Amino acid sequence: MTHTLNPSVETSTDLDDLARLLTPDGRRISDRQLDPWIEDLDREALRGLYRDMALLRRLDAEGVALQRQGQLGLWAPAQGQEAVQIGTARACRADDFLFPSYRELGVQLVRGAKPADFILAWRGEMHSTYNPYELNTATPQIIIGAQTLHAVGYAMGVQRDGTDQVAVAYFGDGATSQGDVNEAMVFASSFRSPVVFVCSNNQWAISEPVTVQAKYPIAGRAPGFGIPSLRVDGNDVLACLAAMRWALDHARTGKGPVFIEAVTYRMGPHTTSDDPTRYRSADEVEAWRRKDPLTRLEALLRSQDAFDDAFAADVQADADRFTAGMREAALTAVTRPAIEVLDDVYAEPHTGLDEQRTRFAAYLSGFEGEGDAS
Amino acid sequence: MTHTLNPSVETSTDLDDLARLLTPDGRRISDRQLDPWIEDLDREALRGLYRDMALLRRLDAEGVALQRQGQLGLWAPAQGQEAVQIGTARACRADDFLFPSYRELGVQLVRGAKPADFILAWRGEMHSTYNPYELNTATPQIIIGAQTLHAVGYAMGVQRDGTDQVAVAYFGDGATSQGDVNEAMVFASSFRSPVVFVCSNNQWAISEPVTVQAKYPIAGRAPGFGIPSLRVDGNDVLACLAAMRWALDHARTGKGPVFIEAVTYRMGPHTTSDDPTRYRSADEVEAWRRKDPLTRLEALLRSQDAFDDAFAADVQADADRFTAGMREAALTAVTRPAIEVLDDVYAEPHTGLDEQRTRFAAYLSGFEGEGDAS
Amino acid sequence: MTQLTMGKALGAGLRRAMADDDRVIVMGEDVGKLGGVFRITDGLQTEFGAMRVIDTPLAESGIMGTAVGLAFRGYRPVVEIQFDGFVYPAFDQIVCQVAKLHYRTRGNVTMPITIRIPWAGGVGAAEHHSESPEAYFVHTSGLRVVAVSNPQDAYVMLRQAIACDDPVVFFEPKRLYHSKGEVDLDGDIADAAPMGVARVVREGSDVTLLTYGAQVSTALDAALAAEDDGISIEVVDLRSISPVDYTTVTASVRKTGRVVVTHEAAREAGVGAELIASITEKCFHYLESAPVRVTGHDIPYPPAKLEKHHLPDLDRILDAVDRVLDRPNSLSGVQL
Amino acid sequence: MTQLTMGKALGAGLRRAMADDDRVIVMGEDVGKLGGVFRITDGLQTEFGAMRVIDTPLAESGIMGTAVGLAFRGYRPVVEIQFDGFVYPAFDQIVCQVAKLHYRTRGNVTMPITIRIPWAGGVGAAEHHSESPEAYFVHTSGLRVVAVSNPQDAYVMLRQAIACDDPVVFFEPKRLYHSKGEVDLDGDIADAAPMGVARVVREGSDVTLLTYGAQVSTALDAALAAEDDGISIEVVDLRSISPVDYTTVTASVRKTGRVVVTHEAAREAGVGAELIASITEKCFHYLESAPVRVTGHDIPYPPAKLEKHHLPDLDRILDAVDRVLDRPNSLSGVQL
Ligand SMILES: Cc1ncc(C[n+]2csc(CCOP(=O)(O)OP(=O)(O)O)c2C)c(N)n1
Ligand SMILES: Cc1ncc(C[n+]2csc(CCOP(=O)(O)OP(=O)(O)O)c2C)c(N)n1
Ligand SMILES: [Mg+2]
Ligand SMILES: [Mg+2]
Repeated sequence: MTHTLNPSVETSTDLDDLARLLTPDGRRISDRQLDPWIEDLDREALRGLYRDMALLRRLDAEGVALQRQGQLGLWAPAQGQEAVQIGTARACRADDFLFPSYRELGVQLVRGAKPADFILAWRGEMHSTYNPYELNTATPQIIIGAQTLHAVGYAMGVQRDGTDQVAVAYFGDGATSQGDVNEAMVFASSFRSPVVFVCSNNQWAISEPVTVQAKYPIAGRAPGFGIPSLRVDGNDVLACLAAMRWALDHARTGKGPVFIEAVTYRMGPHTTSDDPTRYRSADEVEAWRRKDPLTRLEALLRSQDAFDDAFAADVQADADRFTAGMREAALTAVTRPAIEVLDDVYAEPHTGLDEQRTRFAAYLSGFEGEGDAS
Repeated sequence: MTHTLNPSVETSTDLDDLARLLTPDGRRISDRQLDPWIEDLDREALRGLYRDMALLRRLDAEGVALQRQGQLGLWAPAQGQEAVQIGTARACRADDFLFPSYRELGVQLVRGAKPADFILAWRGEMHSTYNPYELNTATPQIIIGAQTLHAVGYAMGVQRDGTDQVAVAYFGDGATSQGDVNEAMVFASSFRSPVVFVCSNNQWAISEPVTVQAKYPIAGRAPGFGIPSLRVDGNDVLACLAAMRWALDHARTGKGPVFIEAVTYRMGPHTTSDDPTRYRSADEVEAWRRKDPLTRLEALLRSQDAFDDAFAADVQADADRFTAGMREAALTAVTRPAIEVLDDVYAEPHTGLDEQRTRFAAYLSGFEGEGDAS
Repeated sequence: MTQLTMGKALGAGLRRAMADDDRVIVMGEDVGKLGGVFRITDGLQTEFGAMRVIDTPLAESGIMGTAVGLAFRGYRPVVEIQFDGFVYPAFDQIVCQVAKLHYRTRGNVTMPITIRIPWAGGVGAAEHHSESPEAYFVHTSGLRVVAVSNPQDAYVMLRQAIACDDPVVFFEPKRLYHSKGEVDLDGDIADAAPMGVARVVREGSDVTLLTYGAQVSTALDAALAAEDDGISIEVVDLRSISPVDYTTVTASVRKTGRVVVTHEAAREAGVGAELIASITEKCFHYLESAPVRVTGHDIPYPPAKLEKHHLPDLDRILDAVDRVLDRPNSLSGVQL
Repeated sequence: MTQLTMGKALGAGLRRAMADDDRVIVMGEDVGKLGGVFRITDGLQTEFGAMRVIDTPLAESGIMGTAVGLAFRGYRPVVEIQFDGFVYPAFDQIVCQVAKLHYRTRGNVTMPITIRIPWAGGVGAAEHHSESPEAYFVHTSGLRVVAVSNPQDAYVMLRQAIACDDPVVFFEPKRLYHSKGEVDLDGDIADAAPMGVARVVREGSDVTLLTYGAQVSTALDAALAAEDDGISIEVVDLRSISPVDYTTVTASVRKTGRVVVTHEAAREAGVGAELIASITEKCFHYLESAPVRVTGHDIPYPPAKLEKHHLPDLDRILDAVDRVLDRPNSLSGVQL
């Protein structure tokens, strides 16, 4: 950066200026910088990525279906974003700590979330399901952008421990407007903390196109904070994996934070409550369907004779098992007893809440036998 | 911005990479881009700039003295920052609206603040003195960064009015870390609003060097938000004036926001409560003293035979008058009666506060004659 | 009179306010093309254009801070916070700027900003979508705080809030957006009851039941149920929760001598605490028993499936009514 | 016992906590080389290094949000907010994250964060430097809130707060930073009174005077002055304002039957409202008169020269004491 009166600021997001390894029609192309990071990927590894993405797509569809059937209160579909979620999460080490947002179903899946984990929170049985320390993954964040600071703080902790984990902050294009996300970049840069920012730019924040948030490529913001950034085809699982491996390595080896903008598309509604026909055209959605992350990897696998009916059937069987588990979890869910609304507010005894518990228990006992209030 | 694995991110602020028209020893140098903006500046205009800066330095010293004498609760000295404050404010039109921070004494001065205006707020008589609409200048902001959003909102209002005023947001280097300042850039960029951001990077936020906030030139952050930026020698009043004229013109003609980083130095303590010897060296301060904004303009004027004893005496007399006014304002200040603490909370009648007023008046009436509680 | 849902009544109020005064600007996330996630602003952008109905970047402090700037410039911004739980990033701008600027500038700068907040629970939502943050604003000097409970009030009070030269935090119970009622679309807001006035929505003589927002209908249900037991409950819809109309409130309490306050928000230092403290002070000698609060527990808002145990319902209100009447109730015999 | 100012006692408490547990991290603006604008952290960075005493960028949400992340990683951050009025940018992280994470994760993630806030007025400061925001946090379920009134409590309660697995908002009255007192530097925090316990700082029989923070000494002055009039005031230093130790409070009220609450914060929905509502509920039949609040007015904090008219002082407290004793007072004969 030098002083200038006429900085060359782009005023539109050029969607084709992306790091890419797999074209929309499934050709593997070369990228001098990304190639080395996926040299080890063999057939099985590629099939594994496909399997994850296919499973994610299925579980996502199942979530939508269960919501429609009244089993869930809400669902935030991930359809279209399988490559960035699976690619980046697969690049992480088990002991890296990930801070996803509500839409990163694929991240949770890769980290080991079980069928019930996808059900019980959206069903409204509990705010979070898995223990964050078991999956090294935080409860998906709903307050837009808040988790980016948590990731930086976690990374500051890693620095203090003198170990080499990396923290990962996931968020959307809309989130980049939040103060918190910008403050996270400031802190990460100032402390050179081992954190990777993964922005899934899916073109929309509910009904607002990304141009409301940014009149320029989002990846262009990070360098101004002293953070190297990369704009990657977010529907290309190979590029996402490679970029993330590079980013993690950068962070892990003490070179500081990295910012990845994955350019992708939210194929579905914002959530099951949303009606995207009110604000975007079918043509736009169609155009993105042609860049689908699954079909392009399938094409690559087919070109390598690595995709046959047996594999397809096997993937399908996996997905059937998983979604059956989700349905099962929904149908067998038991809502916790009333008194438990008061649990876990504090880690230590609390006279105020203890008194409320006594009162509420007394109140509830009046309904005993009625089976209604508990 | 394109995708890259190795962005060239500078990791230190190169203090010499600045737009400049006047060297520290007072030589007028040429800058192809800035020169046109001060072509009209004649001897008298230059002397006017000097007069303003000298007056500011004197009133600032007077403020410190009055604080030491117990007349003021606090003072936030502007010493060292005269060029950016006077240069940028002088560039503004009377109907532009300025949003300064607590340290922009020079901005208030240029906008027409009277001696008493510098006294009554720091003395604790009132939170603000002048009517913002009379000076088209907001009450100096204390909450770091908050005013940047006000400036953007004001500029959005100008857009809606279809007129050509510009809003100006003043803030410091420390403020750039605040979420609000970043959100202000997002909004300004998205709405292409006529606002100029003026960051006085005086190297310190209380005891924290600018490197805690930014590991790279601050001006480098704005382009990432789609906002052209300029890094200017903040101790060079000509460069500040020229840059600001350019920026205002850019904003005024519908080309959107501009960001100016003025590289300067806080010569004094953060406030009169601060002891900078705890965190910075005398050498550093000395080095900056050699870049003083007043001496360099004086040298230029002398080289043009535009600075003589008569002029110096005249400036001095001006300053004497002004500072006498300040002392007078301090010594004659009358604290408002107790009941007025309840004034102006609401613009319309308020039953709750009206009741409190009745009670408080009844209470105060018990002291009548004692002369203590009012 | 026209039959409208509360959501439509709010939209009509906005439309009317925008038509009456071209300094009125609507701004927030998704308020434009989408018409807001609750469709309250539906059609406004088409009608008034994108300069007056602004889809903002996703940043609540940014929304509030630019609204302050617009107010500086003479506009009257109506800000939509998408859900109750998303108002906190704007808290600094609300508390330090919106609430203080008139005082700071000794009346030179007014802040006629209306902050609309889809509000409270009972809609089976995810975390952060069912909060009742009103006490934070009630405690903040310089703000006015109102909560609506029916379409007619929604239509009139929203227009009154927008017309008010002070900042108003305007709470809209999400769970009532689809509930219908008669609305007089033609009335003048100056002829209607001012937004600061409470309304006795049901007269009674034994107990005063104070509430606001969606709890008003729960309170009415409770009053109806109590009638069967021969208990006469007076239900007061506060409408304005800062300032509170103590003329109406104390008149009722002096008549009944017994008070129950109910709200969804947590109990500790909530609006109920203020009501009881003020009532105790103003009506001490009229009180025949200790006023009782029926509120949300002092917990973060629970998961949707458990919210019914958090929200005051008819049974909990009646239990409290028994308490203020010194009748057997759930706490009879409980040592605290 | 050592004679220390409250400021030094807080510093000693921090030093001790850091020495005892290397997961304790101090962070905030200017806490390093400068030792904080009040010098509370003076010397800590020299002693424990820049990895444990962190000068952060100037962004309160950033400070709080990274503290959450550090807590996720097992650290115990002690965050300094430079002045009371600068806590609001961090409000979202405090309310939605710090306060809720333990509940959200059903106890899997603890948030042992101590939020130190130099607090309240009476020091002649500029706008935003004299605020009393405690009610916001008291109303926020999931937080604990304490306020100290003397060096010994400062030393012990700060260590207890840091040792507590829950988030604690820790209020330090700025105006007492230089006041001295005896401190036992060697005691074990487990042996001291827990931070949740209130303390009767002066026994009395006619009126219970409840307060916390710097107002404790004003309250004691009032008690002394009242003594001359033959009025015996019991002064209770609440120490913890959430939760409140109602065992101690109700014992006192049941004895005296009359209550005055005093705090600097605005009155509406403040801590005093909660105290009076709870006391009324718990001690109704013991109360001989309406409890009275002596608080800051419901105004933004006024300019320094006027703050003495805002802050409860001896005269205003005594006036309230007269009221609860039904003696002539400023409101005698005033119709409200
Ligand atoms: C602080 C806050 N404000 C508003 C919302 C409401 N909201 C939920 S998702 C969303 C859009 C987010 O867009 P983006 O960051 O692009 O993520 P995406 O949904 O596209 O994955 C909004 C406005 C929220 N959850 N949190
Ligand atoms: C929100 C907020 N946080 C903290 C402060 C305390 N504070 C006052 S000035 C200051 C440093 C500001 O530094 P900078 O922005 O560089 O401006 P300068 O003082 O150098 O002009 C701080 C931390 C504040 N006023 N507001
Ligand atoms: Mg998006
Ligand atoms: Mg500075």
